Amino acid sequence: MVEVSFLGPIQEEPISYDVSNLKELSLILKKDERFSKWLENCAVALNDEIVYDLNLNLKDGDKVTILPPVCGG
Amino acid sequence: MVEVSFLGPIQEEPISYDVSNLKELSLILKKDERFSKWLENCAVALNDEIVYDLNLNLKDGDKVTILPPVCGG
Amino acid sequence: MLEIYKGALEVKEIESRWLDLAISQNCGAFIKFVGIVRDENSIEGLSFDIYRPILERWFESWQKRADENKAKLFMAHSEGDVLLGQSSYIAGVLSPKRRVALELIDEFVEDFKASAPIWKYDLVGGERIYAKDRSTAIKGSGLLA
Amino acid sequence: MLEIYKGALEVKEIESRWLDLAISQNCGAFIKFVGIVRDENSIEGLSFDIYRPILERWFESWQKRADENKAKLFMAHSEGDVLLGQSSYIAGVLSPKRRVALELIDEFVEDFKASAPIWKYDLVGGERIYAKDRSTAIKGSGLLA
Repeated sequence: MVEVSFLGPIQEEPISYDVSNLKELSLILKKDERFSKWLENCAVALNDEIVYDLNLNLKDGDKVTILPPVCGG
Repeated sequence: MVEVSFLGPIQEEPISYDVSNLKELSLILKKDERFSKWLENCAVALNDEIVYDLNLNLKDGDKVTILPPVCGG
Repeated sequence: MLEIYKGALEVKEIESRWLDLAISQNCGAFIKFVGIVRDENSIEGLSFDIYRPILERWFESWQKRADENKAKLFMAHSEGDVLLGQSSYIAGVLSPKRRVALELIDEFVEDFKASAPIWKYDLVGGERIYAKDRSTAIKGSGLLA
Repeated sequence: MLEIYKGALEVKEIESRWLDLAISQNCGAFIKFVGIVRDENSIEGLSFDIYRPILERWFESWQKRADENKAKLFMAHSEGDVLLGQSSYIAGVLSPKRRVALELIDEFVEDFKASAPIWKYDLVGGERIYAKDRSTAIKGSGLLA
Protein backbone atom coordinates (compact mmCIF):
# COMPACT_ATOMS: atom_id res chain seq x y z
CA MET A 1 0.00 0.00 0.00
CA VAL A 2 1.08 3.54 -0.79
CA GLU A 3 0.02 6.44 1.42
CA VAL A 4 -0.97 9.57 -0.47
CA SER A 5 -1.08 12.93 1.35
CA PHE A 6 -2.80 16.02 0.04
CA LEU A 7 -1.19 19.23 1.23
CA GLY A 8 -2.28 22.79 1.93
CA PRO A 9 -5.64 23.88 0.54
CA ILE A 10 -6.73 20.45 -0.76
CA GLN A 11 -7.95 19.72 2.76
CA GLU A 12 -8.27 15.95 2.58
CA GLU A 13 -6.95 13.31 4.95
CA PRO A 14 -4.23 10.95 3.65
CA ILE A 15 -5.52 7.90 1.76
CA SER A 16 -3.80 4.53 1.18
CA TYR A 17 -3.98 3.04 -2.31
CA ASP A 18 -2.93 -0.33 -3.67
CA VAL A 19 -0.95 0.85 -6.71
CA SER A 20 2.40 -0.20 -8.17
CA ASN A 21 3.34 2.92 -10.08
CA LEU A 22 2.46 6.61 -10.48
CA LYS A 23 0.48 5.93 -13.67
CA GLU A 24 -1.97 3.75 -11.77
CA LEU A 25 -2.27 6.39 -9.06
CA SER A 26 -2.93 9.03 -11.70
CA LEU A 27 -5.81 6.98 -13.17
CA ILE A 28 -7.42 6.62 -9.75
CA LEU A 29 -7.02 10.28 -8.70
CA LYS A 30 -8.29 11.58 -12.05
CA LYS A 31 -11.56 9.75 -11.44
CA ASP A 32 -11.95 11.17 -7.92
CA GLU A 33 -13.82 14.48 -7.92
CA ARG A 34 -12.09 15.64 -4.75
CA PHE A 35 -8.71 15.57 -6.52
CA SER A 36 -9.17 15.70 -10.29
CA LYS A 37 -9.45 19.49 -10.49
CA TRP A 38 -6.20 19.93 -8.54
CA LEU A 39 -3.98 17.55 -10.49
CA GLU A 40 -3.02 19.85 -13.35
CA ASN A 41 -1.42 22.33 -10.97
CA CYS A 42 0.02 19.90 -8.44
CA ALA A 43 3.57 18.68 -8.10
CA VAL A 44 4.21 15.17 -6.79
CA ALA A 45 6.76 14.01 -4.24
CA LEU A 46 7.81 10.42 -3.65
CA ASN A 47 9.19 9.96 -0.16
CA ASP A 48 9.58 13.74 0.13
CA GLU A 49 11.51 14.15 -3.11
CA ILE A 50 9.76 15.96 -5.98
CA VAL A 51 9.52 13.62 -9.01
CA TYR A 52 9.06 14.28 -12.71
CA ASP A 53 8.61 10.78 -14.18
CA LEU A 54 5.18 9.14 -14.40
CA ASN A 55 6.78 5.73 -15.00
CA LEU A 56 8.24 5.54 -11.50
CA ASN A 57 7.38 2.34 -9.70
CA LEU A 58 5.94 2.40 -6.21
CA LYS A 59 6.59 -0.14 -3.49
CA ASP A 60 4.76 -1.01 -0.31
CA GLY A 61 5.24 1.74 2.29
CA ASP A 62 6.09 4.46 -0.20
CA LYS A 63 4.79 7.91 0.66
CA VAL A 64 3.37 10.07 -2.12
CA THR A 65 2.64 13.76 -1.53
CA ILE A 66 0.48 16.00 -3.69
CA LEU A 67 1.59 19.68 -3.59
CA PRO A 68 -0.78 22.37 -4.89
CA PRO A 69 0.50 25.83 -5.98
CA VAL A 70 2.64 27.49 -3.32
CA CYS A 71 3.01 31.03 -2.00
CA GLY A 72 5.40 31.54 0.87
CA GLY A 73 6.54 34.84 2.32
CA MET B 1 38.84 83.89 -5.95
CA VAL B 2 37.86 80.24 -6.08
CA GLU B 3 38.35 77.98 -3.07
CA VAL B 4 39.63 74.52 -3.90
CA SER B 5 39.28 71.69 -1.36
CA PHE B 6 41.17 68.43 -1.49
CA LEU B 7 39.27 65.55 0.06
CA GLY B 8 40.10 62.29 1.81
CA PRO B 9 43.64 61.00 1.47
CA ILE B 10 45.05 64.05 -0.34
CA GLN B 11 45.49 65.63 3.07
CA GLU B 12 45.96 69.25 2.09
CA GLU B 13 44.21 72.34 3.42
CA PRO B 14 41.89 74.27 1.04
CA ILE B 15 43.63 76.80 -1.21
CA SER B 16 42.17 79.88 -2.92
CA TYR B 17 43.13 80.50 -6.55
CA ASP B 18 42.46 83.42 -8.87
CA VAL B 19 41.17 81.49 -11.90
CA SER B 20 38.26 82.10 -14.25
CA ASN B 21 37.65 78.55 -15.52
CA LEU B 22 38.53 74.93 -14.85
CA LYS B 23 41.15 74.87 -17.60
CA GLU B 24 43.20 77.49 -15.79
CA LEU B 25 42.82 75.61 -12.54
CA SER B 26 43.96 72.41 -14.27
CA LEU B 27 47.16 74.13 -15.51
CA ILE B 28 48.00 75.34 -12.01
CA LEU B 29 47.31 72.04 -10.24
CA LYS B 30 49.24 70.00 -12.82
CA LYS B 31 52.33 72.01 -11.97
CA ASP B 32 51.92 71.48 -8.23
CA GLU B 33 53.66 68.33 -7.03
CA ARG B 34 51.26 67.91 -4.12
CA PHE B 35 48.35 67.46 -6.53
CA SER B 36 49.62 66.47 -9.98
CA LYS B 37 49.83 62.73 -9.20
CA TRP B 38 46.23 62.69 -7.95
CA LEU B 39 44.54 64.47 -10.84
CA GLU B 40 44.16 61.53 -13.20
CA ASN B 41 42.02 59.65 -10.69
CA CYS B 42 40.13 62.54 -9.20
CA ALA B 43 36.62 63.73 -9.93
CA VAL B 44 35.82 67.43 -9.67
CA ALA B 45 32.81 69.09 -8.08
CA LEU B 46 31.74 72.69 -8.60
CA ASN B 47 29.65 73.94 -5.70
CA ASP B 48 29.13 70.33 -4.61
CA GLU B 49 27.92 69.10 -8.01
CA ILE B 50 30.21 66.72 -9.91
CA VAL B 51 31.13 68.26 -13.27
CA TYR B 52 32.38 66.77 -16.53
CA ASP B 53 33.20 69.82 -18.66
CA LEU B 54 36.64 71.44 -18.53
CA ASN B 55 35.27 74.57 -20.25
CA LEU B 56 33.11 75.55 -17.30
CA ASN B 57 33.64 79.13 -16.18
CA LEU B 58 34.29 79.91 -12.54
CA LYS B 59 33.13 83.00 -10.71
CA ASP B 60 34.28 84.66 -7.53
CA GLY B 61 33.19 82.64 -4.49
CA ASP B 62 32.82 79.34 -6.38
CA LYS B 63 33.82 76.24 -4.47
CA VAL B 64 35.75 73.50 -6.28
CA THR B 65 36.24 70.10 -4.69
CA ILE B 66 38.77 67.47 -5.73
CA LEU B 67 37.57 63.90 -5.01
CA PRO B 68 40.09 61.03 -5.07
CA PRO B 69 38.98 57.38 -5.56
CA VAL B 70 36.29 56.34 -3.10
CA CYS B 71 35.55 53.21 -1.11
CA GLY B 72 32.58 53.35 1.23
CA GLY B 73 31.08 50.46 3.14
CA MET C 1 19.80 27.95 9.40
CA LEU C 2 16.07 27.37 8.94
CA GLU C 3 13.64 28.47 11.66
CA ILE C 4 9.88 27.90 11.68
CA TYR C 5 7.71 29.76 14.19
CA LYS C 6 4.07 29.50 15.21
CA GLY C 7 2.54 32.87 14.31
CA ALA C 8 4.34 36.14 13.60
CA LEU C 9 8.13 36.40 13.61
CA GLU C 10 9.88 38.29 16.39
CA VAL C 11 11.95 40.16 13.82
CA LYS C 12 14.11 42.14 16.25
CA GLU C 13 15.04 39.08 18.28
CA ILE C 14 15.80 37.05 15.14
CA GLU C 15 17.86 39.78 13.47
CA SER C 16 19.78 40.43 16.68
CA ARG C 17 20.69 36.75 17.03
CA TRP C 18 21.60 36.39 13.36
CA LEU C 19 23.82 39.49 13.58
CA ASP C 20 25.79 37.99 16.46
CA LEU C 21 26.24 34.83 14.40
CA ALA C 22 27.27 36.83 11.33
CA ILE C 23 29.95 38.66 13.32
CA SER C 24 31.31 35.38 14.70
CA GLN C 25 31.74 34.05 11.13
CA ASN C 26 34.03 36.89 10.00
CA CYS C 27 31.93 37.55 6.89
CA GLY C 28 31.76 41.07 5.48
CA ALA C 29 28.36 41.13 3.78
CA PHE C 30 25.02 40.24 5.35
CA ILE C 31 21.88 40.85 3.36
CA LYS C 32 18.36 40.19 4.58
CA PHE C 33 14.91 40.28 3.07
CA VAL C 34 12.08 40.91 5.54
CA GLY C 35 8.48 40.30 4.45
CA ILE C 36 5.81 42.32 6.26
CA VAL C 37 2.05 41.66 5.98
CA ARG C 38 0.52 44.67 4.22
CA ASP C 39 -2.92 46.14 4.73
CA GLU C 40 -4.49 45.41 1.33
CA ASN C 41 -7.59 43.70 -0.10
CA SER C 42 -9.36 44.19 3.25
CA ILE C 43 -7.55 41.27 4.82
CA GLU C 44 -7.03 40.95 8.57
CA GLY C 45 -3.81 39.06 8.02
CA LEU C 46 -2.33 36.00 6.36
CA SER C 47 -2.08 32.39 7.41
CA PHE C 48 0.39 29.73 6.31
CA ASP C 49 0.64 25.96 6.04
CA ILE C 50 4.12 24.48 5.75
CA TYR C 51 5.21 20.99 4.77
CA ARG C 52 8.44 20.75 6.67
CA PRO C 53 10.15 17.63 5.23
CA ILE C 54 10.29 19.07 1.71
CA LEU C 55 10.98 22.61 2.95
CA GLU C 56 13.99 21.30 4.85
CA ARG C 57 15.31 19.47 1.78
CA TRP C 58 14.77 22.52 -0.38
CA PHE C 59 16.66 24.65 2.14
CA GLU C 60 19.53 22.16 2.43
CA SER C 61 19.97 22.04 -1.34
CA TRP C 62 20.23 25.85 -1.37
CA GLN C 63 22.71 25.80 1.50
CA LYS C 64 24.84 23.35 -0.50
CA ARG C 65 24.79 25.72 -3.43
CA ALA C 66 25.71 28.63 -1.15
CA ASP C 67 28.59 26.59 0.31
CA GLU C 68 30.32 26.74 -3.08
CA ASN C 69 30.57 30.50 -2.56
CA LYS C 70 31.37 30.26 1.16
CA ALA C 71 28.01 31.79 1.91
CA LYS C 72 25.61 30.88 4.71
CA LEU C 73 21.84 31.03 4.27
CA PHE C 74 19.26 32.01 6.88
CA MET C 75 15.51 31.70 6.78
CA ALA C 76 12.70 32.23 9.27
CA HIS C 77 9.06 31.64 8.38
CA SER C 78 5.72 31.67 10.15
CA GLU C 79 3.21 28.84 10.36
CA GLY C 80 -0.41 29.76 11.16
CA ASP C 81 -1.75 33.29 11.46
CA VAL C 82 0.22 36.50 10.98
CA LEU C 83 -1.61 39.80 11.32
CA LEU C 84 -1.22 43.12 9.48
CA GLY C 85 2.12 44.82 10.14
CA GLN C 86 3.63 41.62 11.44
CA SER C 87 6.37 39.71 9.67
CA SER C 88 6.03 36.19 8.25
CA TYR C 89 9.31 35.74 6.40
CA ILE C 90 12.98 36.65 6.69
CA ALA C 91 15.64 35.36 4.32
CA GLY C 92 19.32 36.11 4.74
CA VAL C 93 22.63 35.55 2.98
CA LEU C 94 25.92 35.96 4.81
CA SER C 95 29.01 36.01 2.63
CA PRO C 96 32.60 37.18 2.60
CA LYS C 97 31.83 38.90 -0.72
CA ARG C 98 29.31 41.61 -1.50
CA ARG C 99 28.46 40.38 -5.03
CA VAL C 100 27.76 36.85 -3.82
CA ALA C 101 25.36 38.15 -1.17
CA LEU C 102 23.50 40.46 -3.56
CA GLU C 103 23.08 37.84 -6.27
CA LEU C 104 22.27 34.93 -3.99
CA ILE C 105 19.56 36.74 -2.02
CA ASP C 106 17.71 37.47 -5.26
CA GLU C 107 17.84 33.89 -6.54
CA PHE C 108 17.13 32.45 -3.09
CA VAL C 109 14.04 34.61 -2.51
CA GLU C 110 12.69 34.05 -6.03
CA ASP C 111 13.10 30.29 -5.85
CA PHE C 112 11.54 30.35 -2.40
CA LYS C 113 8.46 31.99 -3.94
CA ALA C 114 8.35 29.42 -6.75
CA SER C 115 9.26 26.23 -4.92
CA ALA C 116 9.05 26.29 -1.13
CA PRO C 117 6.17 24.06 0.06
CA ILE C 118 4.24 26.78 1.85
CA TRP C 119 0.60 27.66 1.29
CA LYS C 120 -0.82 31.11 1.91
CA TYR C 121 -4.34 32.04 2.99
CA ASP C 122 -5.95 35.45 3.40
CA LEU C 123 -7.65 35.98 6.73
CA VAL C 124 -10.99 37.61 5.94
CA GLY C 125 -13.90 37.76 8.37
CA GLY C 126 -12.13 35.18 10.52
CA GLU C 127 -11.97 32.75 7.60
CA ARG C 128 -8.93 31.30 5.87
CA ILE C 129 -9.15 31.77 2.08
CA TYR C 130 -6.50 30.08 -0.10
CA ALA C 131 -4.51 32.75 -2.00
CA LYS C 132 -4.93 30.83 -5.24
CA ASP C 133 -4.31 33.72 -7.63
CA ARG C 134 -1.00 34.62 -5.98
CA SER C 135 0.22 31.03 -5.83
CA THR C 136 2.65 29.34 -8.21
CA ALA C 137 2.50 25.74 -9.43
CA ILE C 138 5.78 24.04 -8.49
CA LYS C 139 8.00 23.01 -11.41
CA GLY C 140 6.88 19.59 -12.61
CA SER C 141 3.24 20.15 -11.71
CA GLY C 142 0.62 18.27 -13.71
CA LEU C 143 2.46 14.94 -13.61
CA LEU C 144 -0.66 13.06 -12.53
CA ALA C 145 -3.12 15.02 -14.68
CA MET D 1 16.80 58.48 5.34
CA LEU D 2 20.56 59.02 5.58
CA GLU D 3 22.30 58.67 8.94
CA ILE D 4 25.99 59.33 9.63
CA TYR D 5 27.51 58.17 12.92
CA LYS D 6 30.85 58.77 14.62
CA GLY D 7 32.45 55.34 14.88
CA ALA D 8 30.76 51.94 14.61
CA LEU D 9 27.05 51.58 13.86
CA GLU D 10 24.70 50.37 16.57
CA VAL D 11 23.18 47.89 14.13
CA LYS D 12 20.50 46.49 16.42
CA GLU D 13 19.23 49.91 17.42
CA ILE D 14 19.22 51.12 13.81
CA GLU D 15 17.51 48.01 12.43
CA SER D 16 14.92 48.10 15.20
CA ARG D 17 14.05 51.73 14.47
CA TRP D 18 13.97 51.18 10.70
CA LEU D 19 11.67 48.17 11.16
CA ASP D 20 9.16 50.25 13.12
CA LEU D 21 9.25 52.83 10.33
CA ALA D 22 8.86 50.12 7.66
CA ILE D 23 5.77 48.75 9.40
CA SER D 24 4.23 52.22 9.64
CA GLN D 25 4.61 52.67 5.85
CA ASN D 26 2.54 49.58 4.95
CA CYS D 27 5.24 48.24 2.63
CA GLY D 28 5.62 44.49 2.16
CA ALA D 29 9.31 44.12 1.31
CA PHE D 30 12.25 45.44 3.31
CA ILE D 31 15.74 44.46 2.25
CA LYS D 32 18.91 45.49 4.00
CA PHE D 33 22.61 45.15 3.33
CA VAL D 34 24.83 45.18 6.43
CA GLY D 35 28.58 45.59 6.05
CA ILE D 36 30.75 44.15 8.80
CA VAL D 37 34.49 44.82 9.20
CA ARG D 38 36.30 41.54 8.57
CA ASP D 39 39.49 40.32 10.14
CA GLU D 40 41.78 40.25 7.07
CA ASN D 41 45.16 41.65 5.97
CA SER D 42 46.15 42.01 9.66
CA ILE D 43 44.13 45.19 10.07
CA GLU D 44 42.82 46.38 13.44
CA GLY D 45 39.84 47.99 11.76
CA LEU D 46 38.84 50.53 9.14
CA SER D 47 38.46 54.28 9.23
CA PHE D 48 36.35 56.53 7.02
CA ASP D 49 36.27 60.12 5.82
CA ILE D 50 32.97 61.39 4.45
CA TYR D 51 32.21 64.52 2.45
CA ARG D 52 28.63 65.12 3.51
CA PRO D 53 27.38 67.76 1.02
CA ILE D 54 27.96 65.52 -2.00
CA LEU D 55 26.94 62.37 -0.13
CA GLU D 56 23.60 64.00 0.70
CA ARG D 57 23.04 65.01 -2.93
CA TRP D 58 23.96 61.55 -4.12
CA PHE D 59 21.50 60.03 -1.65
CA GLU D 60 18.72 62.44 -2.58
CA SER D 61 19.09 61.65 -6.26
CA TRP D 62 18.76 57.94 -5.44
CA GLN D 63 15.70 58.61 -3.28
CA LYS D 64 14.12 60.46 -6.22
CA ARG D 65 14.73 57.45 -8.41
CA ALA D 66 13.27 55.15 -5.76
CA ASP D 67 10.20 57.41 -5.48
CA GLU D 68 9.23 56.41 -9.02
CA ASN D 69 8.80 52.87 -7.69
CA LYS D 70 7.21 53.97 -4.42
CA ALA D 71 10.30 52.75 -2.60
CA LYS D 72 12.06 54.36 0.36
CA LEU D 73 15.82 54.21 0.78
CA PHE D 74 17.76 53.95 4.03
CA MET D 75 21.44 54.32 4.68
CA ALA D 76 23.64 54.49 7.76
CA HIS D 77 27.41 54.95 7.58
CA SER D 78 30.28 55.44 9.99
CA GLU D 79 32.75 58.27 10.05
CA GLY D 80 36.08 57.68 11.79
CA ASP D 81 37.23 54.36 13.21
CA VAL D 82 35.33 51.06 13.09
CA LEU D 83 36.97 48.00 14.60
CA LEU D 84 36.89 44.33 13.57
CA GLY D 85 33.47 42.73 13.88
CA GLN D 86 31.78 46.12 14.01
CA SER D 87 29.54 47.48 11.29
CA SER D 88 30.26 50.57 9.19
CA TYR D 89 27.47 50.49 6.62
CA ILE D 90 23.81 49.57 6.31
CA ALA D 91 21.76 50.19 3.18
CA GLY D 92 18.05 49.46 2.98
CA VAL D 93 15.21 49.50 0.46
CA LEU D 94 11.60 49.44 1.59
CA SER D 95 9.05 48.80 -1.13
CA PRO D 96 5.52 47.57 -1.66
CA LYS D 97 6.94 45.11 -4.23
CA ARG D 98 9.51 42.37 -3.79
CA ARG D 99 11.12 42.74 -7.24
CA VAL D 100 11.63 46.48 -6.78
CA ALA D 101 13.37 45.91 -3.45
CA LEU D 102 15.64 43.15 -4.76
CA GLU D 103 16.70 45.06 -7.86
CA LEU D 104 17.08 48.45 -6.22
CA ILE D 105 19.25 47.23 -3.34
CA ASP D 106 21.74 45.81 -5.83
CA GLU D 107 21.99 48.98 -7.92
CA PHE D 108 21.98 51.20 -4.84
CA VAL D 109 24.82 49.32 -3.11
CA GLU D 110 26.90 49.08 -6.30
CA ASP D 111 26.54 52.77 -7.10
CA PHE D 112 27.33 53.56 -3.48
CA LYS D 113 30.62 51.68 -3.89
CA ALA D 114 31.41 53.50 -7.14
CA SER D 115 30.21 57.02 -6.36
CA ALA D 116 29.59 57.87 -2.71
CA PRO D 117 32.21 60.39 -1.49
CA ILE D 118 33.63 58.22 1.28
CA TRP D 119 37.30 57.32 1.74
CA LYS D 120 38.45 54.17 3.45
CA TYR D 121 41.62 53.61 5.45
CA ASP D 122 43.02 50.46 6.99
CA LEU D 123 43.95 50.77 10.65
CA VAL D 124 47.35 49.10 11.02
CA GLY D 125 49.64 49.63 13.96
CA GLY D 126 47.54 52.58 15.02
CA GLU D 127 48.07 54.25 11.63
CA ARG D 128 45.51 55.16 8.98
CA ILE D 129 46.52 53.79 5.56
CA TYR D 130 44.45 54.83 2.52
CA ALA D 131 42.85 51.74 0.93
CA LYS D 132 43.99 52.85 -2.51
CA ASP D 133 43.83 49.46 -4.21
CA ARG D 134 40.21 48.88 -3.16
CA SER D 135 39.09 52.37 -4.13
CA THR D 136 37.27 53.38 -7.31
CA ALA D 137 37.78 56.58 -9.27
CA ILE D 138 34.42 58.39 -9.49
CA LYS D 139 32.89 58.63 -12.97
CA GLY D 140 34.33 61.68 -14.70
CA SER D 141 37.69 61.45 -12.94
CA GLY D 142 40.71 62.87 -14.70
CA LEU D 143 38.98 66.08 -15.81
CA LEU D 144 41.85 68.25 -14.56
CA ALA D 145 44.66 65.88 -15.59
